[in-house]
Amino acid sequence: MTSASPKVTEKDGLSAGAMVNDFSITVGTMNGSGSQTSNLTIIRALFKMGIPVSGKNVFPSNIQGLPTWYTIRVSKDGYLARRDDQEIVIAMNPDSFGKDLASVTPGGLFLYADHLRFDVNRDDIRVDTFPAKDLVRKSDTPNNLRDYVANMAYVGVLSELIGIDLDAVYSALDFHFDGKQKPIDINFNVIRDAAVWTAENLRPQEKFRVEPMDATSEYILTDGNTAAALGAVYGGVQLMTWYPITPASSLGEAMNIYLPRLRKDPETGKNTFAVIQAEDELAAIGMAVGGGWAGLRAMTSTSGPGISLMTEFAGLAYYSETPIVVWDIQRMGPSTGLPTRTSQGDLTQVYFLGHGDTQNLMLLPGSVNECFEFGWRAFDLAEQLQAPVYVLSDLDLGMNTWMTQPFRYPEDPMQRGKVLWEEDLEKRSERWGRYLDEDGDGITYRTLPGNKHPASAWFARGTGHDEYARYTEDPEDWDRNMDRLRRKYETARDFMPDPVIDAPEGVSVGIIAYGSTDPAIAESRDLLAKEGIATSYMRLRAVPFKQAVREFIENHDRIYVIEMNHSGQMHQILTLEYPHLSEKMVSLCHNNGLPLAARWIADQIMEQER
Amino acid sequence: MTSASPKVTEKDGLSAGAMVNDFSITVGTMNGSGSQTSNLTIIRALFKMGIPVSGKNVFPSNIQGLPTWYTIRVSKDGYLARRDDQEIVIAMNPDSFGKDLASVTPGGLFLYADHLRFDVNRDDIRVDTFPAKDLVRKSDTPNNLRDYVANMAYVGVLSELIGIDLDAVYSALDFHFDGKQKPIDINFNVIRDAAVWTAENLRPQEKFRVEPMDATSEYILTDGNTAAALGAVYGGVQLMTWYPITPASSLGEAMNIYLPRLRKDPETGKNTFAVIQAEDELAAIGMAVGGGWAGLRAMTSTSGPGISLMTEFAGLAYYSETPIVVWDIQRMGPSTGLPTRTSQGDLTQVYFLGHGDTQNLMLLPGSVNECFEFGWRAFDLAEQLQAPVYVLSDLDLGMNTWMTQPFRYPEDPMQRGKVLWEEDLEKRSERWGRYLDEDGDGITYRTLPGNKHPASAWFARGTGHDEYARYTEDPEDWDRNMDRLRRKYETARDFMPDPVIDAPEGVSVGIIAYGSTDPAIAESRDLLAKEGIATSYMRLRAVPFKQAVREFIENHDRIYVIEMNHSGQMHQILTLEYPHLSEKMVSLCHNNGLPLAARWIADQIMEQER
Amino acid sequence: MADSRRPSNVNEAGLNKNEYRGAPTTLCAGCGHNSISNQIIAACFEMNLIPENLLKFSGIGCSSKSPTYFLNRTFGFNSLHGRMPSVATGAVFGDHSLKAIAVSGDGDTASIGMGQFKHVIRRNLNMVYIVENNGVYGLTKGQFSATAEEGLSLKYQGRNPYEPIDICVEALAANATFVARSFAGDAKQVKSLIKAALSHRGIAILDIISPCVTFNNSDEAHHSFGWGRENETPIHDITYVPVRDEIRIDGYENGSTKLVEMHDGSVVLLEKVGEDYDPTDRMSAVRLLEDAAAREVLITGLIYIEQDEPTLTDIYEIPDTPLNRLEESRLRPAPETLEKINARMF
Amino acid sequence: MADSRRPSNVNEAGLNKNEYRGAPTTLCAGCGHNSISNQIIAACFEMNLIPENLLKFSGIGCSSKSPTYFLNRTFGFNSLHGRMPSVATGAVFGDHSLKAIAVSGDGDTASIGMGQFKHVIRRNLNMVYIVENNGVYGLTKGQFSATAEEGLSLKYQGRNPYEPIDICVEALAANATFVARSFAGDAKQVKSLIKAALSHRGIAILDIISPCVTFNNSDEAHHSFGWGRENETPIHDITYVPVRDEIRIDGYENGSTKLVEMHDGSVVLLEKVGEDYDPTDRMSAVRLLEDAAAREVLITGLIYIEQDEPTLTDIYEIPDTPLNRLEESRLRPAPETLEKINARMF
Ligand SMILES: Cc1ncc(C[n+]2csc(CCOP(=O)(O)OP(=O)(O)O)c2C)c(N)n1
Ligand SMILES: Cc1ncc(C[n+]2csc(CCOP(=O)(O)OP(=O)(O)O)c2C)c(N)n1
Ligand code: SF4
Ligand code: SF4
Ligand SMILES: [Mg+2]
Ligand SMILES: [Mg+2]
Repeated sequence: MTSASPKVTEKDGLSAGAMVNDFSITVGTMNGSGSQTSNLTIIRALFKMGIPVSGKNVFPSNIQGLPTWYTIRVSKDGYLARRDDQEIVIAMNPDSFGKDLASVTPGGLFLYADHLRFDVNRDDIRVDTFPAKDLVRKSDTPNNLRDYVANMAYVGVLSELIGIDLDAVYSALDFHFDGKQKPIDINFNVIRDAAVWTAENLRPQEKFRVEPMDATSEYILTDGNTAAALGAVYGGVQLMTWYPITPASSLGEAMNIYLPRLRKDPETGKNTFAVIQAEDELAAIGMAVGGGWAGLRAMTSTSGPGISLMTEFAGLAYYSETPIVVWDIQRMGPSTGLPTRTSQGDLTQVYFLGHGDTQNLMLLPGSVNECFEFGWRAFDLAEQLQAPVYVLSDLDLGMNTWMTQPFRYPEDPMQRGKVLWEEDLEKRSERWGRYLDEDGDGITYRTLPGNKHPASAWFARGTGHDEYARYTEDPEDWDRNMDRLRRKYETARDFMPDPVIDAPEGVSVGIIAYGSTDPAIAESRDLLAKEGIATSYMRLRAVPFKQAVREFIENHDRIYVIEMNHSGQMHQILTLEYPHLSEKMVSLCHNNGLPLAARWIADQIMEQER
Repeated sequence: MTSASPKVTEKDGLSAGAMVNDFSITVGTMNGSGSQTSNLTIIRALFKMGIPVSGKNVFPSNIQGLPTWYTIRVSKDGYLARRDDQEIVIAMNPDSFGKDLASVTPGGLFLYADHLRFDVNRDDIRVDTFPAKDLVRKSDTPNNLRDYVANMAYVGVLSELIGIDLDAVYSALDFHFDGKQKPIDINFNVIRDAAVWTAENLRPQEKFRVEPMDATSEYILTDGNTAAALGAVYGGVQLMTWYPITPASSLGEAMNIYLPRLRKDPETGKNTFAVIQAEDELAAIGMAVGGGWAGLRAMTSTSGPGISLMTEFAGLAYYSETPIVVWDIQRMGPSTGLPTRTSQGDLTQVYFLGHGDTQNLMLLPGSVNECFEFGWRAFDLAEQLQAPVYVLSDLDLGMNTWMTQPFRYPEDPMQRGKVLWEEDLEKRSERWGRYLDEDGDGITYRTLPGNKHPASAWFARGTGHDEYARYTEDPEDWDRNMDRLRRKYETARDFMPDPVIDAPEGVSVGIIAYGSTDPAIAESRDLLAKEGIATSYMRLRAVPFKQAVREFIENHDRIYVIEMNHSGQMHQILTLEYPHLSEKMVSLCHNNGLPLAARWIADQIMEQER
Repeated sequence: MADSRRPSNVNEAGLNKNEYRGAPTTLCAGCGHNSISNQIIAACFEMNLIPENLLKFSGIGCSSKSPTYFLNRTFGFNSLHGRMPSVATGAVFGDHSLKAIAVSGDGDTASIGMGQFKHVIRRNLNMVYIVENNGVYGLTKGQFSATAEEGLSLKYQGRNPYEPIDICVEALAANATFVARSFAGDAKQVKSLIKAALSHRGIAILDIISPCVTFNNSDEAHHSFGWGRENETPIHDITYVPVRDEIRIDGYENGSTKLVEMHDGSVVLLEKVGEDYDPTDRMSAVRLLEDAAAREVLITGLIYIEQDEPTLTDIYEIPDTPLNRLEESRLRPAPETLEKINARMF
Repeated sequence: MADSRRPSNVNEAGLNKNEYRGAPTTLCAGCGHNSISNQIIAACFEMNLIPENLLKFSGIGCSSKSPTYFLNRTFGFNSLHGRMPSVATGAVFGDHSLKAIAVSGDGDTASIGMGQFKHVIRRNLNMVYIVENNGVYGLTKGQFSATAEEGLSLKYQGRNPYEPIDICVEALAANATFVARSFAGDAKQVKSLIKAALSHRGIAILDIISPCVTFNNSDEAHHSFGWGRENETPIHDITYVPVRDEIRIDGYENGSTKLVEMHDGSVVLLEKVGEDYDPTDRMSAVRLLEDAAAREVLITGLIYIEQDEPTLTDIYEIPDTPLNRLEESRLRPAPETLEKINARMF
């Protein structure tokens, strides 16, 4: 089966001014109306056609009835970042019609369902309407499903107008409905009818076209929270304790889906894991601390408000040296803020989380694929360093659909750190002490509950303790223990993942960034290159830093630290680490809830480099 | 009545090697044994004699039966800081006898109760015993009180040996027991008998003597938590919500004592305040936030663990712009740490308290007297700036007994900030908006519940809001509001108290410190001066900083930032504010639970200045 | 006895119903919470309350959003998840002449909020505390809450293995002075109970089963409209009779009707439906709830009421003038007093 | 039937009593908590438990310090104030073959810890949860806790205006499967109840009145030794009969004695003292407590027991091998599985 209209098969798309595989489509709908299925179908179809594609869901913090937008970008060059321009806008929601109409880039295309009765006052764009409701009514869709299916109409219209292959659309539906024929047919029929109607009633257009490529075969399409959950599953997670919160909930829910499938005990068929929905975040991290102390690979996932509630336990985990993994899927704060908008605003808080003197370990995944990697690696680090490890993702990375490299199976075996069992204690001549720094690296040996050796037990506490975990208020004991913790933190640097550095010879301008902004940075560097500004780029993947970070800063004259928060939090942490280099570091912050756009970055840097 | 022994009246104390009004006395007892009364009696008697005196209580985190130490320093020069040397040590507790004996400075004096049967292996000190139990038994003390009164014996022995005026001792008891004759007599009799016994049985000594001075008449004797409570009382506190925690509990309890006495409504005789012991710290700050929002002068007091639990509400108060005052009486952390030891370890945490981008306002009282001042001033600042104000005191300042200047009545009337009542709204032509920046200073106008004007109501929230407090997810709205908060933070600089600066002409070495270390810094500067090292000194009283702070740093070549924490937290905050000046700033940290000693500071600085 | 000079759409407070409304709801169409909001609006309108004399509070959740959708002219605070009670407690001290209406959810109250729920009851804060109970976390898209029945299955969540927490049982255990249960599908009863609660001095706990039509509304689910309609079993018919209408009551005085006189003089009529029930007896309240749980029926009505306990602000003996209107002269003691204190500091 | 070859001071586990002790106590002389610690030691010794097969947990407080003073050879975690239940919950998954003993205080449990207390009960964690209840905050020097009786006056604190929270009532409301109350002054009963609790599968709540001799021990105070001795009213005499001693029981089989067979085969004998009492009936438990509160008597004994509820770890169907001993091959799925997943990611 090919697209309903013959025109499209002619390869005349590359006429002057035509934008092939290089534009953005935004759909304005009402949330809870099932439009998510339509949007995913479009993305998947494009992906299936081999065209690099990305999707950004900009949705409200409620469940049904408010305006929501989905922006799909096709980019033959493989750029995945959000763009401010949107060449094609589809309006399905009366409440946002005006906004949607205004948002079309001049020369663009505006499509809307004809039951929205508005007059259009722009002549710098092409405008078309289509009979969404009619098409559904004419189809054999059961009444109760019609409202949902209505959104399939624009999939058909769009496919016809820009040339999306209906085979690809079909397999997208096939995937979405897991091969269930009935829903596949219901939806596909509407799409096909809409495509036919479009071919017969709308003037074809050649300006915005998609054409098959072979640029996606090396990739998969998924989101960061699913990746994080799967990473944890392959990291041997044993205890996942969580409390629902946007945008972290889908991480816990992915565990509910994958753990039962993947982690039945090969020997007994029983569960080698437990997922507990706690009564709140204090209990969630409390359970994780209990599990980590008892030798389990324990984790919790949350977002800003939850991190705040976890503060006291964070201090206990740090000071009692209990391995746990905490995922913070960052959303816009302060306070409850914007629960459905992305941000990188929790860095300094997490870095200093806990009263008294604490310094925490942070991982900063920069892609969906890296969410998977850190999903398992975080456990190795937590157990090796006997400390809480915080993985700072964000809503964009965690909840949006990305094309990303396939998940790579963990290269090395699990690192369980310094644990002593019965036989280990048997072997020892000298007395073991829980906080005795035998190796001089600040990392001490621990025993786990269930160890039957009479000398294995110890009493964990958040109060002052000596090398044998005994309570002490002695000033020297306190000092010595704090110095060891500092030593351990220095040791940690070697364990943390390296930054990803691209520093061409002789380039004087450097960019430092981390996390979900990576695609925007990459694209902005190309924009800058076109303007004759060559840049180096270091993507940080962890705090504390390695020597390489310092060198990168030293080797450049000006470094732009780019992040999605209001205070320049990474810039602050870098300043604390390298005060003598601070003069070189310029903080560039953008934090309005929308993922960063390359254009903004390029403009900011150009402004200063010109 | 004069001291029982005539010898003491002869003024021959100033013989060679004699230390008059310039030494330290440490008493080692068992906690819960009533020794605190004895120690306070000694301090008060010395104070009564006009001799500058200070006391440091080093006590365990339990209620009864463990070793506890009390160090009294007399200093004719008025130095109030802790010293490491202790010329006189009195041992009452077998469990700490060895430690106590070892702690006497060579040439010093060691006294112990003769029921402690130990042999003494030091010949570089004078050693005497006294019959504590005997003296009590011989006195007419009721059996049930004997154990407590036993500690009065050393008061008598000490008084006789170093020349404490028994009249002064008597009035100390009179004060302590609030004029109640019976306890006064019971205790004084033992003291007098002990003095007489000493005069008759112990060799007098001339080396360590106290002699009347007139250096305390301008001072009072009290602790920082009492001062803070009284400051709040005179600041018009209306709602105090707290949860018990060492070392903050005595602040709440002082409120229970003073509010009923001072704050009955003149018109109705009813309470113009409410003190609520909450079920935990989350509830304590939650109630304060509710009260502050409703227009009350609301406060809470806690220590590290409580601050951690308050994190989420701190973010809400910051972002909803609700005035509250939070006292953090710092103790040693991380985690539960050392509940009865002092520290300055919560600075960076409080500065960044709350997820997302927050920057908090901090007051840093440097004396008991200043605890009183900030007790009321914090409310003015909170209401003027519509923000949470954190007052960071510590255990040393809050719980120890200090001589300090009398409390000064608030010079200016209460500053209630920008509040609109019915008549104010009546007057307005243009529409009022809760977050409308009419004055351009980032501070907006608020209305309070109970306002009957139909346009007065608004719905407070921790979610994104526009100028009219309506929920919004619009990127521009968010940005605009965050920019205003930043503007407000800049405005705040002018409101915060100035640093106290002593910068003599042409001095190149500067010291920056804050809080309870002030006496140690002052003394260390004299020590350094003797070594030919002139220093300037800036005592910070607040974050964010004023212009003057920057200038002080600019005007010196090397600045030592001295603090009682492990990470150099103020040094970190200064580095973030003035990265370009960071090279000048050296961090000096000491954090083992004991108040800072001048000697340590001087040595540290000399090491680097030589 | 309607006032003849008054336009028909205006109540005795001189306000029309719109002045009791809030912003348009952003909750799902058909959500139980919306019908409860409507009954709050109706109750306040019919009781002639002045919006400025009320206060609104909520935590976080779909339910906690609803105060945005009623009483626009009333001050309110949409606080933090599970922490509404503490914020309300502090705020009521600002002006204790105001009556507080709080809306929470089952997650907001029974999961993260259990501690504050218990302690605000213990303090007997003068507040109507409505739990819009749907057995799920609506706003986070349908996870189990602590009130979900054992065995309930939800998408992505699997099967709930735990026994549910019973809001009313918990309220009674904490000595609540007013405990009622209702069903969002029973508008009339909801409204009557809200009126009674508004007339109660002290904490009034209303556990209202309020179906989440999006995530937990299948007919077998104990918090669904279907199940509620099937299984609701009122323990009595409730009629709220405002202060001045006592005359009206006479008719009712008879064996089959219980009469509860409220502090403000209004009267709550409880007309017998099944066997006798006495809402002033704690033990029968407990028995009723135990039995209902065992038999899996949704009993509704005024379960327990105790009218003579002092409220929190009574206990603190504060002046009649709201604390937040006291001027400096009444808040800052005179200078002499401080001199005395200094003198006393040894 | 003591083993003849065994030295008399050694139990059937081959351990002497000292091997069940902890560090010397640092609590006040005479503190009720110390006597409870001693009974824990005695119970474990007499039950021949291996210390390494137990776990210790506590929050923060004088009571929560006490695990330092018993079972030195047992792993333990002195966690955070009010948060012990969550830490214990996570830890038990590490090795579910271990039996957990937790000690908390009334402040730790009924004030800051109310939420976690309720939810750990709801999950029926297999743990003995002892609340050392003294009506005050001991470690912070004598402030009111939420269990302090109304009207109690304490130095610097004034008079407590609130009704107390009843730990047992709260436990029942949350469907606890084992609820008992005792008095530190009644060593024999405390020990028997601890033994019964240790034999119970699931959460066992022991509310033990444990006087704070330093801050709340005046004879009129409801948590004092004096008041306890005056007012303790056992609902039955309790004898714990270990597994192999059934023969001994025969004598008891008669109308005046109730016999509760525990999961591990041991038997708890409840000898009638006053009127009949059936600890397996929830309503009589509630009635008992309501009545005791009204009459201000300290009823003690096994108030409620329900033995057939699955414990938390039962529900999760984990292998018999402790989770914390599973090696990588059982924790990390095979590479092929990941390829399948990648393939499924469209
Ligand atoms: C501290 C914190 N944790 C988690 C969340 C996420 N969250 C928002 S609403 C909600 C639960 C709401 O459930 P419920 O109280 O029953 O209200 P409903 O939506 O069902 O009416 C949660 C967990 C949050 N906002 N804050
Ligand atoms: C988060 C936190 N808040 C407050 C404290 C201070 N604190 C220590 S023990 C305690 C109360 C102890 O009371 P309870 O649980 O009854 O134990 P008890 O000492 O009476 O045995 C408090 C409030 C703390 N350690 N942590
Ligand atoms: S999700 Fe459920 S609770 Fe939330 S608004 Fe929709 S129906 Fe109501
Ligand atoms: S203070 Fe009270 S509770 Fe604490 S140890 Fe002493 S007697 Fe026990
Ligand atoms: Mg709910
Ligand atoms: Mg207690």
